[in-house]
Amino acid sequence: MRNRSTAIRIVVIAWIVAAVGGDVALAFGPIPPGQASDLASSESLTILLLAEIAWPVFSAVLAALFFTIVVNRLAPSSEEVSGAALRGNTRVQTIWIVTTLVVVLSLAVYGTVALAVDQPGDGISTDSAALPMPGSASQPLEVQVIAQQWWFTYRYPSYGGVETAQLVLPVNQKIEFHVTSLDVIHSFWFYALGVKADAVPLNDNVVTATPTQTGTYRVQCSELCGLWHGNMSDDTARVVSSSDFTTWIQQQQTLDAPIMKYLPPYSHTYEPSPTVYGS
Amino acid sequence: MRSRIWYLVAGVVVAGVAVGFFVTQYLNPVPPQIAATTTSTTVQGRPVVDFSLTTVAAVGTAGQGNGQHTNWVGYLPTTYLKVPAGAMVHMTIDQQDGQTGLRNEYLGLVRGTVNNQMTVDGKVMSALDPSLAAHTFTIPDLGVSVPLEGVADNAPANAQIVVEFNFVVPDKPGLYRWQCFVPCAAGTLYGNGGPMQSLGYMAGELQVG
Amino acid sequence: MDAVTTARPPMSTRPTLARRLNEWGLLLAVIGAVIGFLIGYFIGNLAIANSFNEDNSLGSDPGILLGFALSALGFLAGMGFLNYPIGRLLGAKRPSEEDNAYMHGEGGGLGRYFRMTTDHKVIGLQYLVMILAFLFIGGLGAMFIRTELLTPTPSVANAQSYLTLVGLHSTLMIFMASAAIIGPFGNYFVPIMIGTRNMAFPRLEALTFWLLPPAGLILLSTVFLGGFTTGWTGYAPLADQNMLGMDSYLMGFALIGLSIGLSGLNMIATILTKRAPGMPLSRMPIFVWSVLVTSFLGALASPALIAAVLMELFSRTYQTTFFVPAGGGSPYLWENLFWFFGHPEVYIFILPAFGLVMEMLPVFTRRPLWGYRVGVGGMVGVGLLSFVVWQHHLFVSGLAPSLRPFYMFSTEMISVPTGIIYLVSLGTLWRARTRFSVPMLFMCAFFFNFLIGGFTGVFLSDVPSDFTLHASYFVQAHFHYTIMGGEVFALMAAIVYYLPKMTGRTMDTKLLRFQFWAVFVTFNGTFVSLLAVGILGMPRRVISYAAYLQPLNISASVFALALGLSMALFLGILIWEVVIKQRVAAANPWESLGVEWQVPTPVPTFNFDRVPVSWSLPYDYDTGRPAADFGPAVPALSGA
Amino acid sequence: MSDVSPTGLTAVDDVEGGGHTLVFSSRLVMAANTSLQLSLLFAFLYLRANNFGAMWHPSGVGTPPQVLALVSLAFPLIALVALWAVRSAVSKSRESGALSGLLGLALLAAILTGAVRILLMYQFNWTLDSAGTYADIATLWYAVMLAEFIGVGLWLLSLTMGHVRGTDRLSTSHARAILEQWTYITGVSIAVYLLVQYVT
Repeated sequence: MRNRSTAIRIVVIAWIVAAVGGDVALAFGPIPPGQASDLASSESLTILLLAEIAWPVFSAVLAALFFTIVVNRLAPSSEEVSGAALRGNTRVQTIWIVTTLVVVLSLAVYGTVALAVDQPGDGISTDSAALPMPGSASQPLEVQVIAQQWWFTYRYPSYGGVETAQLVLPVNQKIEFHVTSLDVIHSFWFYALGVKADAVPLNDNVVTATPTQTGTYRVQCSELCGLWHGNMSDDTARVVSSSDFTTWIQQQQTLDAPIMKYLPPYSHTYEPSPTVYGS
Repeated sequence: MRSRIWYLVAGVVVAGVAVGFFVTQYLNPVPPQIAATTTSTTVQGRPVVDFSLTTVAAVGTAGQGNGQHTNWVGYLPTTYLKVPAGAMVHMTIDQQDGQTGLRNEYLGLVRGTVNNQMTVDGKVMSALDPSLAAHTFTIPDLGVSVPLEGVADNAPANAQIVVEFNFVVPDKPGLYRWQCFVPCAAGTLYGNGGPMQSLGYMAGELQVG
Repeated sequence: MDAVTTARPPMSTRPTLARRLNEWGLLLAVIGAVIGFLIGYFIGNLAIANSFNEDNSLGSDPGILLGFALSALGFLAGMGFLNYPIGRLLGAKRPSEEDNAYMHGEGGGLGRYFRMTTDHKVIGLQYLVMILAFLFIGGLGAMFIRTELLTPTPSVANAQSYLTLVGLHSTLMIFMASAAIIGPFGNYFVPIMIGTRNMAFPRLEALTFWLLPPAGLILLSTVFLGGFTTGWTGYAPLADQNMLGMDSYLMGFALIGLSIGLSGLNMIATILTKRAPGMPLSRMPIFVWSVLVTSFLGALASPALIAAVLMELFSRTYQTTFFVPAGGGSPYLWENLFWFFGHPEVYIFILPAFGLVMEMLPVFTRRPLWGYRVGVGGMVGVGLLSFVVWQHHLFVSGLAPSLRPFYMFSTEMISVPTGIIYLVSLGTLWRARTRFSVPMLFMCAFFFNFLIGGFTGVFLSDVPSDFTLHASYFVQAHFHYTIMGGEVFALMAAIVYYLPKMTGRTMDTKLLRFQFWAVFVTFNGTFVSLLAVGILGMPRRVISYAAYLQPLNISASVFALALGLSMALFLGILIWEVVIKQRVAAANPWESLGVEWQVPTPVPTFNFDRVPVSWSLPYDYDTGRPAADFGPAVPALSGA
Repeated sequence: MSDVSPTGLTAVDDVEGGGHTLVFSSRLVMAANTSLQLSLLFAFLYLRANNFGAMWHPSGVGTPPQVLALVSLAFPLIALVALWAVRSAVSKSRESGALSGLLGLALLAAILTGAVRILLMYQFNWTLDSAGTYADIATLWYAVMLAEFIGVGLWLLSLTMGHVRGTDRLSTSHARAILEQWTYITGVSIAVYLLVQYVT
């Protein structure tokens, strides 16, 4: 039996080392999707916490498997050729189930709380389609994402509903994305900001996030939407200082001057037209 | 015996590769690619190359891309274009198709061309009434988008509208998809099925370099 | 023994016409399929002019769909499935004992495997071969996808053919995975394990198998119709927008849904009403339990799929607008109905694997199954929970945000009953002198892979982290860890384990151990890379991706191609050892106490001389007592 | 080993679920069918609740003709009574003359059910491509119910033929199973009628 108990010790120690080491490494390693927005950092915090909880449990199960599978090769003692015939043990079973239940419940509670606190959105907005004022610290800046096969275009209702094919956002300004589609289901994924929202026709999918780092990022479609789904991406989405944003939006307004009179009034959803079955 | 197993494995692998090759050949019908006709002129040190395409309501019996979809609308002669890197492309499109109208009116704006302008039958324009559009020539990754005015319904037969525009392609070689943004695939949901999602009709690739 | 003579009536020398036709069932079936398609295609194209997606070069949706439907019907008619029902309708005599024995494959020889028979053992082997063949084709698809993704821009395929490949690979694999274990091993061994001579509805059982080839072939035919771009989820309205290739997906899925539902009903009826004397539910082998739970999932979930597919078929033929917002429909309707089927579906994949592993584990640990009852409870719990989690596929869809906490909770709850499976396995392994035969190796890999699959699932079930991970390659790697690392590894273990009983031959060789390590390493190499790719922001089903992801994609692709080779090696060994070299196996090579190992090999046509009387669970490795009383004719138990 | 197992049960030649299996399986089919019906109900209510683009029930789209709908429910009820009589007759094992008559009656009612329902669907006059989702889902649901009536009707036909030609005497379990099935789909079709007629 001595070999057996030493084996147990070895495995347990190995597990402790692995669990602690792994968790420490996680705590210092970069956790996607990064810190480019409040939403992104809350998501990476969630991912980190889940990983911190999951890793020790995961390695514990692995250690147990390793132990049970291998130890009898380490210490084959004649009286345990087949061990005692155990057919179950209520106490062990209860402990196991209760433990897993507790872990799971705590995860669910945490997730719910995080959801309630961050209010990351992804919901059908209820407010009217009235044009909001330019965004301020108090009021979020509304940006509409219009998905169509196969390009994202963006409207800035606070600036006369000007429409662009490139996404530029002011830093440290709460952005309220209103995602909708003109045809099939798309999904707007701004990875760095931790924003992902399905674009569904005649549906207004709202996500709020505050970019905290200027830079150039990639936005892409993450729901299969047809032939060019794989190319429905843009590496030139930018988060810039508010002054740069102002100059940029003015440029866009001058560029869009010829088309403005044709654009429909800003609305949270657009009836896909022409006719449903094509002309 | 061991070695014979390896023969078996090799046989399976070879068979798989062969089947695969056949399938990819079937699945991957590359429409013919046409290269731009080079000219002697240069603008700002960039070589100017010419393209001239035609958009027709029915491709006709010729068929292109996958299969013989004779009743589909498409760009002729093909949608696989090749231009030298860093060139200035002078595109001429004979637009013979009717007016369908844009779904996203914003794309009625001419973008990414020289001076953000196009020439329609000799008239310089920087935007088109979205309801008059028949097709667009759009390369999203280059930010190039040009709406093509459609022939009026009451126009005489074989009437056509000639649209010309110039745009500069990057100096770095690459493959860029281009497509039409007018829901012009009649008879399909949202007018975006069939030719809009089949290479060689309303979707194509621009190879730079 | 008079029992024997009553069970096996003497065959007549003069075969009837029906039998002669039945001998040629396969040929007639192909002919019937072709004729059926032509008729349906003709009528359909006449019938409705105003279908959308019309394409004068290939025909219209009604033409293609009706053609597919009638070709499936013609196929089954050719196999001889209509003979009995039509006979009943005309009030003809019930088939004689002799005819039944013939249909059961009595004295059939090899021919039985190429015609319709009602012998669950023949059907099991037919399932095995058919599924391996289709899995091989699906695997080729995966190889192409990975080859394409070696470069961030289109290389071997173009955007169009790539999506067709993705759709074919995913849908074909889903089709086959839903029957990969319950088809071959459920049909072959459940009747033996519960001690009956036959299923409750043998013809229905045959039907569930023979629906598979038409479904698979109809799906593959999409290549000639321009393919479909929706992947296996078939989201509308993109599905409405697709051209004729979509019809293959719909008709194939309809047939598969039918097959899943019918086999579920048949299995439930068999297990609950035809158990041997002395076998209460509390004494059923745990694999039978898993099949029972799975069958309930299949029988109750597949109707939701049928409803959704019916709506889509109406949409494509009569221009109804169930899923088109501008026409009054809602894309969410398809998403809800599809995932209400789709989530139980993934447990239809994995539950039989759980059962099979727990069934095989005691054999290699030489101890009783630890915590049989709680294990059963775990599987039942998974089954029940799987019906109330489907909207975790729609966390970012904008649908009913207020419901997300509930679905997050229910989804995470599933890890409790799943954890029980691990508890049972650990308890069985505890202090055991495990025998590391090849099946045991695959089972160890199963535990490892599914553990990763389960823990990655936690990240997806939690809404905030799902915002980042949803619809990324993380999801793709997650379900490959569960379905491939779980079900397929269990399938390989089961093939090695049960071939000696099913064929009397074995593929257990040294090379197989090498193959195991190859497949284990390459599998994890592939999908660990893909987990990373997903976390770093690569969406699923794209042909072009950000350049900075290329290194990880290359590693995934290289591992994947090696994985493909090692999978092919498994098939190679199987074919070589079993078909060509015909290496003879011992009667009970694993010294199992299970009922299925106590009957002679090859298993007699009607399984037993006399139905055994069960007296305990088949896990008494401490006493070495067989699980049932076979009467005087019981063979000596080897190794007990 | 002994012929008698420690369980005290004697060995049998085969486990014959027989009639029990039949009735049980027929109930399983009902369970699966319920799942299908609930899916359709969900679709019906979901589409009605959303009413995108006011296209749930655009003006000019009528409801099914009231009288015909009621008639289409009368025949299944007649068949139901007949089948109930059949079952009691079988269980009391009356002489088979009366039984044939009852079976014939049930079969006739079943055939008329199918005919009337086909006529009913023809009477909708809904051109589906523009009639809104109310017409769509109602038509689909009516088609499903029609298919189920036809299916059970064929089963009834086979039983009748077997009985009339004396090749297969009607067993109590058969009578019971088909009675239950017919009751079930009749009940469902009544519910569908109420939904389509009044939840517009």
